[in-house]
Amino acid sequence: MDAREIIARRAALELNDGEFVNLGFGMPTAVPNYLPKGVSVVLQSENGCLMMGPTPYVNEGDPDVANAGGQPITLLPGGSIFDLCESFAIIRGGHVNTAILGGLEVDQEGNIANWAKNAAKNDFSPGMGGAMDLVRGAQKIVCTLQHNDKTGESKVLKKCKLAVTGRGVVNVIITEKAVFHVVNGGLILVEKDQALSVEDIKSCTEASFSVSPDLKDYRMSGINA
Amino acid sequence: MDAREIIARRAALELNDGEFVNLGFGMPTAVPNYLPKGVSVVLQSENGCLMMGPTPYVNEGDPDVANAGGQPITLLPGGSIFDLCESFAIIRGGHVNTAILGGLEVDQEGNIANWAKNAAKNDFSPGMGGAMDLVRGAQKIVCTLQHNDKTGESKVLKKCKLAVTGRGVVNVIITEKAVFHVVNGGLILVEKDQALSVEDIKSCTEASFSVSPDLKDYRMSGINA
Amino acid sequence: MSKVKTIEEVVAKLHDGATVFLGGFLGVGAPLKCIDAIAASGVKDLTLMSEVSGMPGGGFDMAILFKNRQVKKIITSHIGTCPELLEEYKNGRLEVELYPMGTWAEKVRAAGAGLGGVLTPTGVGTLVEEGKQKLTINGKEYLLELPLSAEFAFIKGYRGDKIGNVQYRGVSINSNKIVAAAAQYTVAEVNEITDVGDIDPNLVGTPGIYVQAVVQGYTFDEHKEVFNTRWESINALKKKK
Amino acid sequence: MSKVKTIEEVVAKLHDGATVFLGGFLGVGAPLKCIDAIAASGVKDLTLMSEVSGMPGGGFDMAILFKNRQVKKIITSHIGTCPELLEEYKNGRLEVELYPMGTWAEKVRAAGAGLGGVLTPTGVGTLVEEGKQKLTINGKEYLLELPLSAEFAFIKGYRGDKIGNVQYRGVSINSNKIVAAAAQYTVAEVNEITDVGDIDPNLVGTPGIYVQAVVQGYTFDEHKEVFNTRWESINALKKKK
Repeated sequence: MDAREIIARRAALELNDGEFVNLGFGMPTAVPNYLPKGVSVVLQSENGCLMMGPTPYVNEGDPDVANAGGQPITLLPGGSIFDLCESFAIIRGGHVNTAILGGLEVDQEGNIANWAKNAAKNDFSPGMGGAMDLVRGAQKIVCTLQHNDKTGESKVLKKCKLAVTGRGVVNVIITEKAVFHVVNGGLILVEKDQALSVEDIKSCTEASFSVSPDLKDYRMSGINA
Repeated sequence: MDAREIIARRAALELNDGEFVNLGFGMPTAVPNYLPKGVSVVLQSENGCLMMGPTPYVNEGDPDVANAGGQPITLLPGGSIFDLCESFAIIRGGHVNTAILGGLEVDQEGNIANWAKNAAKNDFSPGMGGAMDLVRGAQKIVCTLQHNDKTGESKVLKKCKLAVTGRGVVNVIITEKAVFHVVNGGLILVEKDQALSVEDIKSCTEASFSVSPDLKDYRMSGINA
Repeated sequence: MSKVKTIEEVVAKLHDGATVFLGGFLGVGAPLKCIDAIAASGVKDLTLMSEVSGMPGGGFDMAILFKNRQVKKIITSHIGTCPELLEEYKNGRLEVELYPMGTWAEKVRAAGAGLGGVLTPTGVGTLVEEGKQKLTINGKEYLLELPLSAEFAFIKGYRGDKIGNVQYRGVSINSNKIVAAAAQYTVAEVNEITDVGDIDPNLVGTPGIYVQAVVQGYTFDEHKEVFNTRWESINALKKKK
Repeated sequence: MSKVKTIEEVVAKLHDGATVFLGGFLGVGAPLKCIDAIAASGVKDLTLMSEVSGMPGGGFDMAILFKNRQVKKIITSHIGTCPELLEEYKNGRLEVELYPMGTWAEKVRAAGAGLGGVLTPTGVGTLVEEGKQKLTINGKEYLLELPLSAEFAFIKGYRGDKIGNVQYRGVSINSNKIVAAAAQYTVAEVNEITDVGDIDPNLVGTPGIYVQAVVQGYTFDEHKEVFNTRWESINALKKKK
């Protein structure tokens, strides 16, 4: 199983039945494929709807029903549509239960960086889109990212190097190796890959963290949870 | 013809064809009865609609169509409905062309008082309702009031004595005796009752005013205009 | 996980001293059955927040709550229409906090939308300024108005589904859509409870994300009769010739 | 006094250097015919204001305006989806001003609603803070964000009547409803122009008070075809088995 699937299966366990959920681009979009039995959630698309459904078939796209990527979607029964002010009122106002976002970096203070490749002005960043609103607004922020970059450097840092999306906003960090909770501005290791020791996690993680007295093996929806 | 009808007939001349108009309680509500031929305006009700029509008949009231006084109305073709945030966005945002309001007092600086019987704290004022938003928002504010109170005191003052609704907001003052424009914080007499001299107007008016070089006889829609 | 509840269940959640939004505008779009149940519950020392007060003439809408002396304070833009309220106020038993109508709406919207406040030109140079921070932006003065939220909101919709989506009808949308978003526990009283999927997504005025309970109010036929009877009783309808 | 005009008439009002809102979100709900006419007009040095930029893949929606080098500046939340825009940006010919998506929407709403600004927690502690006033309300920090308005807005509606009432359909309401209120001259491109009275007052998304011109866009059938063709070309639709 690749890292992306591992992470999506773990992230699915963060969702409770009936929750309103916003999923960022990339890895988080796979999460609904792995919802545990009995858990159904309502997906918000920040361009203006709740109750997003699957992609329509060729020639059956509705020209006025699309997701935040400009791609055609369907709406499930019980769906609702609203303008962008309302959509971000829902987000900023704390009405979304959980947002699962991809991170470029995350750090031990709960800062997340996921919009600019670096902090320099001539970086040609694509822009923050709705990410800054989401990290300030959703009740629970789950940051998903691979534990290390291609050169093996930790993406779970003492302090983000990239321009941050929000400070002290992350509640849960999920990598393919470990799960951390962010509590009072510090990390607690709550789950780890069964094949790795706490020392192994320490050696591939730049951030400091404490270890939960209740440390568990890494759980994955549909596999061992 | 009583003072109220005189004022309503004159106020009707302030409206241009196609304008969006908000009418305050009291005298202003009679203005639509006297619109000049060829002039049709769209009435806003600040509780949330445009294109207010006449009162429905007994048993024909729609329980969800009412005006800002809680009274049943109808909507004319082309009507629209919106919530109160939107209704006051329309008002505050400067989208209403003209508001015609009743005044308790008005003064030579364009201040208007029409919400509190006096400025004291224990006055049991009914509250300002939407009047403060209207006077700050509509493009043209027309203040209608009788020139003098029952004891003969001028209601067109040097300085309002009652708690004001807004400062420097009035553009046109219409009484049954005279019409003033407020320009650069001073009054200009532009029309007067034909039977009265400028001196007569001066003697019944506390406010200072200059006289327009183009001073006209008082005009009334359907009578002499 | 249906949000459909009985009016008794939701009113039982209230407590003495609770802060409560009431939707509607002078009775139009008011959650009439919930108001009656709040009156019957005897809960007291309420802080009511309502865009305006009761329908002119009294004896309707929120009037009963003042008559029963259940209200300690009202936060609104206008109190002149409800005789029962005025009676309480003049006897010194009711605290009144006033905001201009548009400001009231923006304060509530700000609370629901997670804003820290809005700058409005309304009220500059008036008594409304008192105690408020004033900011000058591009040479123009504005008042900083802060968010207004409550523990409970009782709103009135036309149709509501089991997951809390609410469709409004006519001007009854008034303050209902706004207050629905600004309370911790929002109760939608509706003329008709529908199955999920029965409301066109384009017609949802308040999405279920804002709503914790849906209760059956007057049916639409009863609703029409209640208002036509009321309006006839205060001579608000034209007589047929 | 019908507001129905030709696209040529309204586009002729633009001038070099104009500030222009474009409604829509990545092409969905975009005023496609007006955009093509703006491209054909050759007007230049435009400041575009759009919630996001063109539909991923390029060659659609606002992309042509960047390809033609008609845009001097864009004020938006995201530019990563439109290759023609990125080309201009990387070559130093385009100025980009970024705001978080929800902040962008609130700034435009504030302009339309006559507010002097709003306080938002979004962006606190980030690069977005730069140059902005920070206020602390009840111990929490907020950024003061100022109104954003333009001379022109081009929006896309489903139906529009002769006095400018606009009905939206689906998520195409997105930024259209917001920008419609914040421009001096708002043009509504619609699939169908109707007589006054044909749109149910409950379904009016943007009342005519905000709209100066109504123009005929693609018919609804054409509109469906344009999007299904586009989406098929970028493999965004599921293949039938």
